[in-house]
Amino acid sequence: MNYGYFPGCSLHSTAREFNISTKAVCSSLKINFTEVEDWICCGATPAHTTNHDLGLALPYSNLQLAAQQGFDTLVAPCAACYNRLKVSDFEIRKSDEKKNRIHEITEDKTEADISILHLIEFFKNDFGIEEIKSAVKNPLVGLRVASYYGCLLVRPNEIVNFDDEENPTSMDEIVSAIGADALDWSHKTECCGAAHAIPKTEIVLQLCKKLLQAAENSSADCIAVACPLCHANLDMRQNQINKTFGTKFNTPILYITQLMGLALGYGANDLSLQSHFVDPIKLLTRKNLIPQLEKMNREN
Amino acid sequence: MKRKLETQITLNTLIDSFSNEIKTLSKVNAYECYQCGKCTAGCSVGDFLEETPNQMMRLIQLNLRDEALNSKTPFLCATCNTCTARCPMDIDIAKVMETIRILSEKEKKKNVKEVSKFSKIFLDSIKNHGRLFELGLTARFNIENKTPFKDSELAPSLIFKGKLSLLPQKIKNRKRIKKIFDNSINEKKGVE
Amino acid sequence: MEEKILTSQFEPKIASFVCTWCTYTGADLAGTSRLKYEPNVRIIRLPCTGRIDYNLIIKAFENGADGILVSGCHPNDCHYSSGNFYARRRFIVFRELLQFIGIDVRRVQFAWVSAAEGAKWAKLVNKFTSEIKDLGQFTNYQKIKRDIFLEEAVI
Amino acid sequence: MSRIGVFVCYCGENIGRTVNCSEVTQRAAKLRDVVYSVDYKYMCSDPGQQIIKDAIKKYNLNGIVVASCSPLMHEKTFRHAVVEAGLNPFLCELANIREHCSWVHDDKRNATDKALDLIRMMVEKVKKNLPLDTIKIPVTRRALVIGGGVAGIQAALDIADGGKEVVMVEKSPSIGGHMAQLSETFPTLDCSQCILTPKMVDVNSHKNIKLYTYSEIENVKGYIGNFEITIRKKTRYVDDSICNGCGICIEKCPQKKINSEFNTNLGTRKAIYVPFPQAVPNIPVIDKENCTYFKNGKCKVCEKFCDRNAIKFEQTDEFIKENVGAIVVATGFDLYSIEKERSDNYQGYGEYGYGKDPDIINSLQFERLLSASGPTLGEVTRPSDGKIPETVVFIQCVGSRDKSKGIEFCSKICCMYTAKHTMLYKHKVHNGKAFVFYMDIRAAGKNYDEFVRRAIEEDEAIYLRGRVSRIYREKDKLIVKGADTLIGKQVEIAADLVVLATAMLPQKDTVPFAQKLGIGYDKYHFLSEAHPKLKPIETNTAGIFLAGACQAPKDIPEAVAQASAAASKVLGLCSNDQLEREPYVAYVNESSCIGCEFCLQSCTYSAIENKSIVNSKGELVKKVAYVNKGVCQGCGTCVSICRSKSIDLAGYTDEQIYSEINSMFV
Ligand SMILES: Cc1cc2nc3c(=O)[nH]c(=O)nc-3n(C[C@H](O)[C@H](O)[C@H](O)COP(=O)(O)OP(=O)(O)OC[C@H]3O[C@@H](n4cnc5c(N)ncnc54)[C@H](O)[C@@H]3O)c2cc1C
Ligand SMILES: Cc1cc2nc3c(=O)[nH]c(=O)nc-3n(C[C@H](O)[C@H](O)[C@H](O)COP(=O)(O)OP(=O)(O)OC[C@H]3O[C@@H](n4cnc5c(N)ncnc54)[C@H](O)[C@@H]3O)c2cc1C
Ligand code: SF4
Ligand code: SF4
Ligand code: SF4
Ligand code: SF4
Ligand code: SF4
Ligand code: SF4
Ligand code: SF4
Ligand code: SF4
Repeated sequence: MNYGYFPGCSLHSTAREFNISTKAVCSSLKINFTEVEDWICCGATPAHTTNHDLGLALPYSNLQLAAQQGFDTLVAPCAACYNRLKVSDFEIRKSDEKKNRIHEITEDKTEADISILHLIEFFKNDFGIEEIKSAVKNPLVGLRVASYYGCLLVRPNEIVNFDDEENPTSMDEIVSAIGADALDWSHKTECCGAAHAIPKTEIVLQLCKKLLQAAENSSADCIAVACPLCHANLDMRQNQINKTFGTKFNTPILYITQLMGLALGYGANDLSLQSHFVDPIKLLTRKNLIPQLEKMNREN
Repeated sequence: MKRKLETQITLNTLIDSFSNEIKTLSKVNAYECYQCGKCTAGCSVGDFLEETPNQMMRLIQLNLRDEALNSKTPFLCATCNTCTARCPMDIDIAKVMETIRILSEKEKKKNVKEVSKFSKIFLDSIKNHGRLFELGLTARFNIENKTPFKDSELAPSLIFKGKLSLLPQKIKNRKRIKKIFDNSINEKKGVE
Repeated sequence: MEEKILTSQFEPKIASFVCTWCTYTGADLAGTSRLKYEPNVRIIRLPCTGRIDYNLIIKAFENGADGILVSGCHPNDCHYSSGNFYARRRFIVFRELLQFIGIDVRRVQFAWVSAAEGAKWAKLVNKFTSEIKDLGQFTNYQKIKRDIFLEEAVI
Repeated sequence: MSRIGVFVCYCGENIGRTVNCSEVTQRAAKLRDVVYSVDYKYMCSDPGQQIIKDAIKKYNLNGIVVASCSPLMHEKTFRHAVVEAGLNPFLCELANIREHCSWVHDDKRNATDKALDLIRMMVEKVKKNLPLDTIKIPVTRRALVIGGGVAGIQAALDIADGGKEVVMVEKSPSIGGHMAQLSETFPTLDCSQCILTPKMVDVNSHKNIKLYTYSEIENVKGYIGNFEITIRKKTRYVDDSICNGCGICIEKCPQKKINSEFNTNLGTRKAIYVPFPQAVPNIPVIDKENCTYFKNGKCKVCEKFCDRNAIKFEQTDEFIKENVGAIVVATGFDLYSIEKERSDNYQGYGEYGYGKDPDIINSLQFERLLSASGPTLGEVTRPSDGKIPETVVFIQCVGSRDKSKGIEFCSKICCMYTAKHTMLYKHKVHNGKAFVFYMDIRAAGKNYDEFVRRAIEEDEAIYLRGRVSRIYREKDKLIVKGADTLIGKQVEIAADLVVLATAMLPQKDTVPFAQKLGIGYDKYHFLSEAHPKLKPIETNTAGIFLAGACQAPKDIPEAVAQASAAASKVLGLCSNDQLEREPYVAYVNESSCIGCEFCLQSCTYSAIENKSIVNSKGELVKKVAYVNKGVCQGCGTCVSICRSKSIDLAGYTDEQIYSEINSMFV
């Protein structure tokens, strides 16, 4: 299989560490992804809420690019990109009329018959949980992780359906595979407010407060995410949340790939752990989970 | 309830135009909704709404087009799809929200200007660069929204952490994105 | 003068196959209610529209019918629970066959008339009679018969 | 040689006003094979009938056409008259010149011509009529009742009291069904077991009832009046002819941590058990799956202590044959389960946790918590920690009225039992608060709405109009996220216990069961009645009747009413030695039948079977279709299906109908 990699805008900026840790994990697990060249933004929420066609054409154009570059599968680590790519693919496969219209818009007649995977889906279905387990060098014993899926990985189930929409478990399986405790908590799929972060910050603050509260109730040490938007809302705004609601949350938010990276033997710098607003390093040090040797065994 | 209570509406023109319009645009037959309220019950932004999702469905059933297009709800909707996922009648409410929002935007109805502005600036940004330029987006939004210092405490550390680049990333084939925008938005048919 | 033209007008011959439980009873009701309708229809009573084998219809055409009206119980009301569905399904196939052999499908009509719908029956007969009047006499059956060996036209 | 008589009726003025009857009579006389034609003012009057009778004898008629009113009105009358004159009744036909002619036309000429056409058609038809005999079917005057819930019990008792023998087959170890599990019952709140137990005992002791529990229907053969049933008596490992129900075996059995089905898994039972103390019959059964002896060959404690030697580890399934004339199906319902992995096609409720949280229970579990004989002896406590719940949230329509879960119907009883639950809960937990999420309240029975009002007004249940989107645990509480659409707000309740009014579904194994009996079922697999309004008790298969919740969601009053109705149908059937049926049934021409079986598939009543034709040496010559006259209803669908024209319908043969068509237009 020829995997194309679609990082999306955030992974080149606010979610750099997601990109870095994904690459680290892939290199350790000998996974070969090639970034699609000259990809464009998937349009996120603003596109489809402004114009149906635009919301379909932007992601589809990327699928066409990927097809032209010879990929048969596209892996997206960002849940938002993944969701938009899937929706676009779904709608266009469903109707030839739609397909013609989108072909008109992109002025490109390339048939994009490409399967789209989220990174977690890739790990679970293509790579294998057992394989991850056997590659672990530094099991994250004693780390209590609340896996947070949010909306875009699991809904609408008709379109994105690699996991259960009400009680997804694939990220938890990875968390268990790397030796940490996967917590069954209540807010796995609640919404963080997503794109409202900038225009309607108050909404995001409130929704994230509830999420953090729920994680705290389940006595989670940290929250694992697979979406830059979720990460930004929970990590960057945690301080604002504390100020607004008088709470005292101090819950590190980690990309699932960062946790995997730790388990595979990478150090804090390799995974850019220092770039979070809520510092995870203290927690990880306290639990003795950061590999002593930077770049230990990295090449095997 | 914050909103002024209008105790009476006149349903003298009960033509199905609006419900039909929604049906064509979003493939949703509003009359399948039996007003159970499950969408409202699970709505992520429920605390912030005036009209609840089931009330939006009701407005369509009663063909109250103006009321629906002037509602803030579709703009506050976080497109989380919770309502759609759980609707016992399999109605795609999120899609309905999106459709109303597009109609409202097109007809310049009352709406939530921050959300609307944000979308515009966001799209402008990707139209210009092909990819999102987050610093530019935030700065322009704050200026246009007249909240210049919003989130300003976050910016320095973002830049420091290397998470916010000072210059936009640009793609090579900028024509491609421009075409997509022009062809989809300038199309006379509009929404669909 | 006018009268004369009217009476000398073409009077279609219409054969009607109906089930005993719904339409026959409905036609009885039209009578008990003294509703008036065109006298062109001759009814054949059957237990159920499911009994209608389309050779019967061909046979009626062969005997000079200009139009044929088939009517039974409404869906789900069939006395035998699903005979009318069978009839309906067969009728769809039959229409195609009619078309194939060159009979105008408008000459065969399928309807639902319940035991309570006397008025519907009267209206149906009138409407169908006038439609067949418009279509005119069915003269080319013999020609069609010559063209196609119909004996085996079984459905 | 046909000798037809035509009798034209004026019906006073009714026909005579529009149809020129004397002209018709004269013209009819000229029709081929008509040897006598006469008119009269009122044909159905005694003198009118006498004219027919006399003419039959005088002119030696062998076919009669009465041109009069609709056959639906007087066919019986004239056929009766014909019989009195010694002719077969089916050689008489009516030409409907009143309802279909004189009453609907004004123009005399047209009406008169049409009347003659109608007569001509009937003359031609009657020539092809054959003398037919009404069909007589012997009746085995006993009945089978399948299912021992309240519906089956009622039907069995009514039939038995009517003096006919009943065989009752119940698949579980005891009769009683779901009603035995209930606490108190709406709308009167009387104790379920108090009103049911005496009836259960009656069933067991009634001289006309033969009870097979822990038994299932293996096979059904035959047709109305003559069914042959094979019953599989499942292995109990306890000889019911010896056991006296002392219970010492149960007391001594060391295997005691098995979930009790009767207590909806809220309590436990032993490996040898009776489902509940009042079980009928009070004979234990060994649960092979959980018995130590069956698992590892050691134990037999029960056997040791049974001083009557009733324990029989070597027992096997027994097959028993019974002959009955009628069957009442009363197999009841199942509750929708919100589990994720379901055996049927329905989806579970992920948003309510897929049944993982012990404090989210279903309505039947709550009944057991309320029941004085239940696992908590009637104390309402939470399954998780035994705490008395102070806030209970009830959610209605769980599974019901939910297209996305594949169940669009209303389960009909849950509105009522939920109101009951709030009341009983309040009566037990005085400081408790009950909240109910509902969409509509359907309480349309006698005294039902008053009952619901009482729950709201007197027992202070708070009814919230809306559905619940999600339930999740937060420490000690269950957070219920719902909406009240009346105020247009989200509502969040921190509950101690959540009770789901889950949908009423048919029994899981209904499809193979229905196929065994040859009766219909709907898309949800509820068993189908023959007609929703006029034959709500009958199935499409003659002689098989329905009672209770196997047909559709029903409460006890309805289940009992239908059961009594079914019993009266059975008693009606069994009051004759023989059944008489009109002879309009299909028959097969075995020489031309090619055995294609198209007709078999087309018959809704499964009246057609295969028949093997063998030669004198006993070798199979061919297979042909065979119509079971007892079962055929005479619709004629098979006739129009048969490609080799080998099946025909008496009374409506091809020949008869072609004769009508051929003579329709002159
Ligand atoms: C929670 C709850 C509360 C209720 N409260 C009330 C109330 O307060 N008042 C009221 O009027 N109604 C109430 N009902 C409804 C009541 O339980 C039913 O109306 C009644 O039990 C229906 O009786 P039945 O005999 O039709 O079916 P069931 O009680 O289901 O009995 C069917 C019997 O048939 C047996 N069976 C099934 N299949 C076979 C087979 N293939 N072969 C042999 N035997 C078979 C079963 O084992 C069972 O014994 C309540 C129902 C529920 C779920
Ligand atoms: C507007 C309306 C619409 C309806 N639509 C439907 C529908 O769509 N589907 C449906 O299933 N049901 C429908 N129903 C209900 C249906 O009409 C009743 O269920 C049904 O008619 C009840 O039948 P019955 O024989 O019990 O009573 P009735 O029909 O009332 O018959 C009682 C008979 O007893 C006679 N009688 C009364 N007192 C005496 C006496 N002292 N001595 C002698 N004779 C007496 C009366 O004259 C009458 O003929 C409808 C009802 C209404 C009002
Ligand atoms: S959940 Fe569906 S049916 Fe219920 S109110 Fe919302 S849209 Fe209507
Ligand atoms: S999609 Fe919008 S309306 Fe639906 S639940 Fe989410 S926020 Fe509410
Ligand atoms: S037989 Fe019929 S038509 Fe003749 S008098 Fe009697 S009711 Fe009237
Ligand atoms: S043999 Fe089985 S049933 Fe008997 S006492 Fe032992 S475990 Fe119980
Ligand atoms: S009876 Fe009431 S609770 Fe039950 S499905 Fe119908 S409306 Fe819902
Ligand atoms: S009284 Fe009639 S209309 Fe009113 S709720 Fe009851 S059944 Fe419905
Ligand atoms: S006439 Fe109807 S009921 Fe009788 S065998 Fe044929 S199809 Fe079956
Ligand atoms: S359809 Fe005709 S030929 Fe075929 S089995 Fe039936 S009777 Fe025989």
